Amino acid sequence: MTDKKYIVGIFNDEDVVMDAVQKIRSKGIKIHEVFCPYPVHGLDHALGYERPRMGVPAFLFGITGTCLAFLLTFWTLGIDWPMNIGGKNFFPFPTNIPIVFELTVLLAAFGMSFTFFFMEGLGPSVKPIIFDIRSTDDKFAMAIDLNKNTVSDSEIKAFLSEVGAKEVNVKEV
Amino acid sequence: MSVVSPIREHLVTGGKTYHDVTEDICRHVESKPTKEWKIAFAISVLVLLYGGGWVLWTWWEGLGVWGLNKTVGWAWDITNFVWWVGIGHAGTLISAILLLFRQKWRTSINRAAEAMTIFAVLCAASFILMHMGRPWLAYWALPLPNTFGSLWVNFNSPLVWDVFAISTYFSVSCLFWFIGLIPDLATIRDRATGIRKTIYGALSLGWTGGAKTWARYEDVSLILAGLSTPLVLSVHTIVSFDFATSVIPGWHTTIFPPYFVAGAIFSGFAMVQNLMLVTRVVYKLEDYITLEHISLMNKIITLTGSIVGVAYITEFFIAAYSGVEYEKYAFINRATGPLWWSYFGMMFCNVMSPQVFWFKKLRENIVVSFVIAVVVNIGMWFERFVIIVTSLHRDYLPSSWTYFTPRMGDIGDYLFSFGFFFTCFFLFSKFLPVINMAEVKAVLKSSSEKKSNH
Amino acid sequence: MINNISKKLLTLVALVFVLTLNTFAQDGDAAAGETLFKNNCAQCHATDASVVVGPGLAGIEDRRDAAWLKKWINNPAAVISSGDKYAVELYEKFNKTQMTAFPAYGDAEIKNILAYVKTANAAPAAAAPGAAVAAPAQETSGGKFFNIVLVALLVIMALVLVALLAVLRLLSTVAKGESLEDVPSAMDSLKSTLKSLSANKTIVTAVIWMFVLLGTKATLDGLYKIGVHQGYAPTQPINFSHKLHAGDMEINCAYCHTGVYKGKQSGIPSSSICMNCHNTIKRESPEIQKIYTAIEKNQPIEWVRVHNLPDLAYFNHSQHTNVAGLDCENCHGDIKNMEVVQQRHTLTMGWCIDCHRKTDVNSKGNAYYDALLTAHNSTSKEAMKVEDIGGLECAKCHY
Amino acid sequence: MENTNKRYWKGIEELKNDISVVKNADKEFNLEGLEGGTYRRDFLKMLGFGVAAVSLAACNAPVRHTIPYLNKPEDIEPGIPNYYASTFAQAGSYCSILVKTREGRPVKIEGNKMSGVTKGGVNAQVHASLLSLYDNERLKEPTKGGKKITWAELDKEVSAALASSSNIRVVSNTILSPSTKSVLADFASKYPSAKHVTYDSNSASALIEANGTSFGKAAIPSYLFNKANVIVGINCDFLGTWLSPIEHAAQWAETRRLSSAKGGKKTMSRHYQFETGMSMTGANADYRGMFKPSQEGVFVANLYNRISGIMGVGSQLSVAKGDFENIDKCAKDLVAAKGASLVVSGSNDVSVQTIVNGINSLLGNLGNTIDFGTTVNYKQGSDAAMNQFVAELKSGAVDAVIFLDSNPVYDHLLGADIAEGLKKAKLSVAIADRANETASLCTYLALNTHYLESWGDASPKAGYYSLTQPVISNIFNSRQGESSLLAWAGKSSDYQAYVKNVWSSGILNGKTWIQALHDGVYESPNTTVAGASFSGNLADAAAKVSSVKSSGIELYVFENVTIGTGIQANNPWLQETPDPVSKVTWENTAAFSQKTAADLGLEVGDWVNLTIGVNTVELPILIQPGQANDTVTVAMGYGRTAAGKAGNVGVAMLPLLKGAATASNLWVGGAKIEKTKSGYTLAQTQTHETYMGREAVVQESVLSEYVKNSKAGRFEPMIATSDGLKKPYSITLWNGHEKKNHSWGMVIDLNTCTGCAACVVSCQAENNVSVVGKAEVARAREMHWIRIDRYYSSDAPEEEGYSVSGYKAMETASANPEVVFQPLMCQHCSNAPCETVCPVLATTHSSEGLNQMTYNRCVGTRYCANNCPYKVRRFNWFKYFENDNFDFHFNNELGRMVINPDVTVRSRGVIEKCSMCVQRIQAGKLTAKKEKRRPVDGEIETACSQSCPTNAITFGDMLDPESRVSKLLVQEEEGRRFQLLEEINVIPQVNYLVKIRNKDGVKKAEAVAHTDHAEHAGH
Repeated sequence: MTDKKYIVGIFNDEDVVMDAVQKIRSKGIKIHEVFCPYPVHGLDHALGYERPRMGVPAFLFGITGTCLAFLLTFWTLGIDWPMNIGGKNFFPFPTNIPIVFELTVLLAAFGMSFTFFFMEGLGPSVKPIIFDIRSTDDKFAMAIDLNKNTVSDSEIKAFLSEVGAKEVNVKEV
Repeated sequence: MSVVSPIREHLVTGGKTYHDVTEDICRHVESKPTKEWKIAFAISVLVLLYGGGWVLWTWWEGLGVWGLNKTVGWAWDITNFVWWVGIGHAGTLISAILLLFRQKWRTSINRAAEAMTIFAVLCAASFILMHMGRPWLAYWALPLPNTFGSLWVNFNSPLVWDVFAISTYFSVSCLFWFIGLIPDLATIRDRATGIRKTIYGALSLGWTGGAKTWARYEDVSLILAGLSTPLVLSVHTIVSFDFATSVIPGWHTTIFPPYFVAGAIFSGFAMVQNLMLVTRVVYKLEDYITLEHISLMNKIITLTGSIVGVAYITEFFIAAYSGVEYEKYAFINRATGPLWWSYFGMMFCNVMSPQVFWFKKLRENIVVSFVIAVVVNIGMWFERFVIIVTSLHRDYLPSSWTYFTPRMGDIGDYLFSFGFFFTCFFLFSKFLPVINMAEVKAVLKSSSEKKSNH
Repeated sequence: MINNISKKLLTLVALVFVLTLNTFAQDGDAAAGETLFKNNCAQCHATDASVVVGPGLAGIEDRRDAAWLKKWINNPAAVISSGDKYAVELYEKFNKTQMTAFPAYGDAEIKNILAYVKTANAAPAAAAPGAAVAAPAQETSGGKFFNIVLVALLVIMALVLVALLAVLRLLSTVAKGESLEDVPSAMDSLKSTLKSLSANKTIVTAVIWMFVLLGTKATLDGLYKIGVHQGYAPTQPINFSHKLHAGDMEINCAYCHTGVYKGKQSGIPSSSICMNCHNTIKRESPEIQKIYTAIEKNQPIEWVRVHNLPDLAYFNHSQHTNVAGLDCENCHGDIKNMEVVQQRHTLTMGWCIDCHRKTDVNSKGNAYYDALLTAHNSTSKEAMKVEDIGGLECAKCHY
Repeated sequence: MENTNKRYWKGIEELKNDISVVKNADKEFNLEGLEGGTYRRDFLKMLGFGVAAVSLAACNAPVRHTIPYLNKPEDIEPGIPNYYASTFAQAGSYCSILVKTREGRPVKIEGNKMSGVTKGGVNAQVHASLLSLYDNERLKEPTKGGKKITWAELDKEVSAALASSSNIRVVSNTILSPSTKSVLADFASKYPSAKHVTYDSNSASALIEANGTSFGKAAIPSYLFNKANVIVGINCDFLGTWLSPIEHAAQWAETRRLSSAKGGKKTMSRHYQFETGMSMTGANADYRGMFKPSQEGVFVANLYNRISGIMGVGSQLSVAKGDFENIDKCAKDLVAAKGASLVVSGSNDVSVQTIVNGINSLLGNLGNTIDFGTTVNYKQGSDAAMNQFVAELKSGAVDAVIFLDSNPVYDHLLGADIAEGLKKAKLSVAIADRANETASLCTYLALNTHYLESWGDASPKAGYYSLTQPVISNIFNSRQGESSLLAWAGKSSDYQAYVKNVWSSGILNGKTWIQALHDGVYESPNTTVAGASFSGNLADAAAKVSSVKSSGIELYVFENVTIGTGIQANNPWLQETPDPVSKVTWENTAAFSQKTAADLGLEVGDWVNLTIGVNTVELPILIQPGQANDTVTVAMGYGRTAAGKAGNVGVAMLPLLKGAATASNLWVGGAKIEKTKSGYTLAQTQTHETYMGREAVVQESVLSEYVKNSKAGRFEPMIATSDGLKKPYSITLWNGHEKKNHSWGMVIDLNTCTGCAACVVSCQAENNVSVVGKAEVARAREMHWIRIDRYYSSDAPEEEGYSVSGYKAMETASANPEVVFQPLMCQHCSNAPCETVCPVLATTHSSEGLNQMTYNRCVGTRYCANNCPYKVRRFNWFKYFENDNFDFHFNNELGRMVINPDVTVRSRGVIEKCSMCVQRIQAGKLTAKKEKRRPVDGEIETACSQSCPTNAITFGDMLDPESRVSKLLVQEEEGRRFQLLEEINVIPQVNYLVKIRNKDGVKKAEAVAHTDHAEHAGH
């Protein structure tokens, strides 16, 4: 829609990218994102991203699951319709542990995953902006948003080649 | 960052580049199916249809087409169920536990193993349905509000725990598998055109592989692995509760949870071994699934096989030590009663046969590995049969003691699950990448021969 | 609130009623008489002076003495043939229809009936206000009304929202300094508002979610109705009106449904029961002719069952009518006002269970429950409900 | 208040009314539901609201019609049962019964407690006779040469033919009915050449004859088992089939009942049984011996000699001294119990019976335990008369023959001769309910009614009378035999009036007919016990028994408890009821002892050719512990060819005996055995024979121990805990649930249970239990809710204990084992393992102690059945009704009339089990509530407890201190009371009482169990 202009540097190797990121950032150039075919450890740190804390939603959803499961078992057999089943108490606590455990895991796993999808804007109908199609194969693509940088585009291009980019392209979206 | 022990063989051989990996693996998804695939698929579908006929007949006529009787209320049905659930353990276990332990060699096999898990769990679930007298009412096992005054379910029943455990395990496994697939699906999407691009595009959820996404993705994977690990252990624990919480001598045993889990890992790895060896040959993935992988798998098989062996012996000891007459008889009857052959089959296949892997030569022999893996799976089937049938057929009151003889219905329904499993597996291997490309690429640099090439 | 007040009023009225009853029922048990009367006499006699089939019974004691009445009730044919003047006149007056004999009735029964006739003639004056007060409380169609109000409110709120948005937009354009001339017409502004609304992702999502939720609810409601035949009112082979018989004529249900206090089934009356009255009344009616045809052809009438319970549920009428003392209306609805019988309740298991949870056990004066009641009262302050004595257990109905 | 108690006939007016109702009976078949009655046979329609229902929901529910009576009879209220007193009298078997009817159809037979003979007991055959009423294979019309004929024509033709006959015979089994005899007399007065020939398939002719020669009284006396301290049965199944088993069982049980209360009865009779095969009576004996049938006479003579030897009275008979197990002990005990002992023999050999008479006379039993004051009529057949008839028939001397409800072609030894001779008779008429083996050879078949459709009476014993009244109008175009005979005799065929007349004139001594009809019985017994003096020729008898020669394997044919002589063979209930001893259903077997089988090279699952002379039959074998060596025992009553689909099973044995000198005594020597095939699975309901030394299962002791310690034989497990040994019931995780209202429970006395299976059939009838057929029983899928476990003792050597070889040894029963019968139904555990595991709450516990099974909630996982330690839960593997694969009574409209409308017919795929007759409990409670009172003990009875001839099963409310069950529990609390598998702490509502045998010492096997179990720990 709005004509945004990105400079995309293509790298071949994860170590080179890592170096380049550090150098570019030290220059004060803001990197939009680096796209990799596989997870490169430390890259997020190099890019200055916060530590991903997916454990938080997992815990929250998990706790919800625990409570739900406990309420479900307690309410149905303990309150709504208590029955004498094999001479046990109306609400025999130990026998409900498996249910509580399973529902905890279920909600934690799904809650966290869907939170992840939501945070990353992933979904079946999402049309992604692909800066370089090879970034899912064997290349590392570093995208720099020109609008967000004061440095001129030619300068960035040159600097990119300098830090090891095999190709430097311009992508308008 | 990652430390690889120097003596370890390379995880990927053949000097692959990142692009080679993509090519090797996507090729099978993108090209027309091979003749071998077609033949194998056709056979699976035939078996599925034949077995499906028996399943329909079972539903139409009633469970009398099986060989069960008043005393032996479960036999092949639950044996198959537990067997499939056990097999279904390997996938998530490989992915989750090995991920937690940072065992990088898992990368080549976890995708296929997870897929297998899902199909095996589906097969197991089909037996939950099939073994019911009135399967069309299976949804009554779920706590849904209803017009019966809202009559709930019995949360005391291990079968309800099963329902929760299996469905949770299935959904979480699917999720785990799917999340692992997303980057690879994006790879395929970026190579594809037309309708395939749309489909793989939708499936990949618009994945781009940004560093931030990767970071969160890794975190999600790790936590999922963390959640799946107790889950995977809980599933077979709960399945074992079906027996352990009962009063039947031979079932009523506290040793069951660990024993079942070990058995599940055992049979699961054996099944993964089987499928991996087949895939390796058919898809020519020798560079990804190396002898090192096979050897490692065999070691685990030997270990878990020995664990179940110890469990078998422990059971006898406990039975003798307990002084409970019924318990003692149940175990003597297992080994010497009318169903002694199943006990012998179990002992031979599960405890004896994996011991050949103490020899390196045999451990790294593909044919031997394959044969032993098959034998182990047969043995694990017998183990469940022994536990279920020999315990039931002679329990407390001798007046009710009977014998169990399978009928065609039992066999047909078992065949159905095989047909279903292999049909699903072949479809998977055709339409989805059988090896996790992103993960393999991630370990390529640090552990392949090419690491010093740039 | 209303309910409470009406309840209190009702108790008051009932008290007055009982008191008056007691004053009148000196020489006979009117309550016992009422049962006897409703089950056996009411089909032909009214308690007042009006004629049903036979003469009204108001003031009967003044007309005839007890000895004569006993003779007559026990064997009317004998009295007529004995040439008793009053009897013969009566016989002639009522088209030579002879009253059914009740040979088993002794003095006690007859006294009871007479006591009842007396009280019944005295009672209406006292009972009337009670009924008038009680009526409105029962007739609350509140549920429906609230729904309408709710929908109306929602519509109004939506309109207000749209108007507000339009105003906002107008204001914002003004704020931007554009001349008022450029302001689009109201219609256009509405259009653009709608457009912007449809473009707003949150609103679209909300709308979709709303539809999904409503759809789910509709589906679930639909699923709940499977096998439920509430409102089922089939056409019967004979156009029988319960309103006329049970309502207007006040015939006791048990007169026709003979089993209702005795056994599992209430029973559909055999043609012979119809003939007790229709021997003389409305013989010419085409509907009643159907009964005659059935008898002539020796072919029973095939009624359509309205209230169907599945075979797997065991329901016993006498447990509910006789032991629990429930009125027929509890389950069958306001049968006295139904021309065609309709299934008023869902008759689902949930409905049964609900009632068993709420209903107090009719333990008064029933020695069966004595020990249970004592045990219950020692641990609970609540009244003993059916569920407290195992009324929710499976094998109470399913075996 | 409406009286909802049991109703009996009140008057003749009501009776008439009733007949008009039941006239509609055949109409009922077409109607969906009379009076909207929920006939619960259509349960499958209501499979529940499943996925299928979702798709069906779119359509409208089917319209259900409700059809009222056109003219409702006064005393029939739909949904409320009526009870009528009647009598079962079939070929000399007798039982006074009450028939429960619903909406005009009989649905259950119960015992009539007013009868002084059967005292409310009913046996399996009587229970099952209800189903015979609804036998779809009964003929629908009278026939001539197999073609339909009207009654008018038949009467005309038969009367004409009779008039022109000069030698008429009426052949029947024993007739107990005075009225029928009167009819026969009337018939004979019209046709003076007519003679009545009576025979019995299992004849007691020799007994009558011997009594004639021994005592001058050619009749059968009453045997007073209850007065005997020592009972000796010699090939005499007096608890199962002999003369009057219901009566004998009750008397026998009286002597076996014990009380652990202080000062309670601690004596019991000692029962010896000497026999060839293992009979039900033998299985209940304290001491048992075996002999080959050829040695029967020698055995009796030896017993005589020993008794006379000990007593020093009488002369020794000249017979070779034989050595029989337990014979000396028996003689000693008999002598010690002089005057209070009883020796009975089922032999049909005059010499044997004469010697038995001699023994009883020697012991002074006549007038004490043998009562000639009240003679019995159960067997009146005369072998001589029958043989003469057959000879005459064969020679063509008989012009006309009428078979009155008898089938000699099948069930008489000379059946083949009769079949041949029938061709020579000018007129042959069968009064039968189907074209059976005899009737199909007769020209005319005058279709007989079932006894539940008939009038009649019976006099089982002198001074005891009872009435039979119809409880349903004739379902088919049939006419009862007596009416036919009367019609042919030119009299009014109104048999009801006839019976009334006979009773009014000759029987009812002042009592009203109505009262008799209401009670069902009229009794004016002779209360003085009369003896007789013995004057038999013992020397001659001894000579005769010594001369019996035999060789090789001897075949012995016996009458079993379920099928009997085969009259009711086409009765699926009876066919599926397991034989009390062998537990075989649906066929007869060749029983061999283990040793003989081994000698012949036979194994379980084999079939053999059994050859006598030129006749050969092929039979599956049964290895029967307690069988005499070198003998083979086979049941009669099977191998019918014209009984119907269910009845034509097994092999007919009587033809094999034909021609043998000993045939009348049902045995023959020189049998050749040849194995034909193997690998066959017998349709047995129990395949494991021993109880593997499991003390928690079978608890028994001997009287001498019991007298010392009333807890003798009790196995009291203790659980080792950190606080020391504890009783299992004292250890629990849970608080438990209090029973406030009722606590339904049972006490089952193993001492008086004879294993007769009356409860099994009663339960089947009450609870609509499906019949599954031979193939399914062989697959161990029978559906019975109550079973009677039968265990044999084993000779496992003590020193092997619980080792592998010890267990193997325990699996083999002794050659002459002790037997235990243990009725087992759902134990209604308070801590029920089945309830915990059901995922859908289909089985839960009631506040009255019942384990409730809700069929319509069940999804059929069978987990409960697996987890039931007693294995009492039954799964519906198939749909057992309206299914051509299970072509029994549930597969036809008529057969389904037997369904109890208060009990659901279970669909396929659900579990079912004993409900403790919850429908009866609910009905009983409702009656009490309506009458504003608590239920009275005895008012509510389960089907099994109600039918038990020996009252071994007591049912009641354990919270009611006045109930019999509570009193029994109090009495036996510190005595014989035990619960099965106490150590698993399921706390059943069903209690058992330890079996006490009147034996001198403890058996070895038990001793093993005791020592090894001293330190028993639970899990």
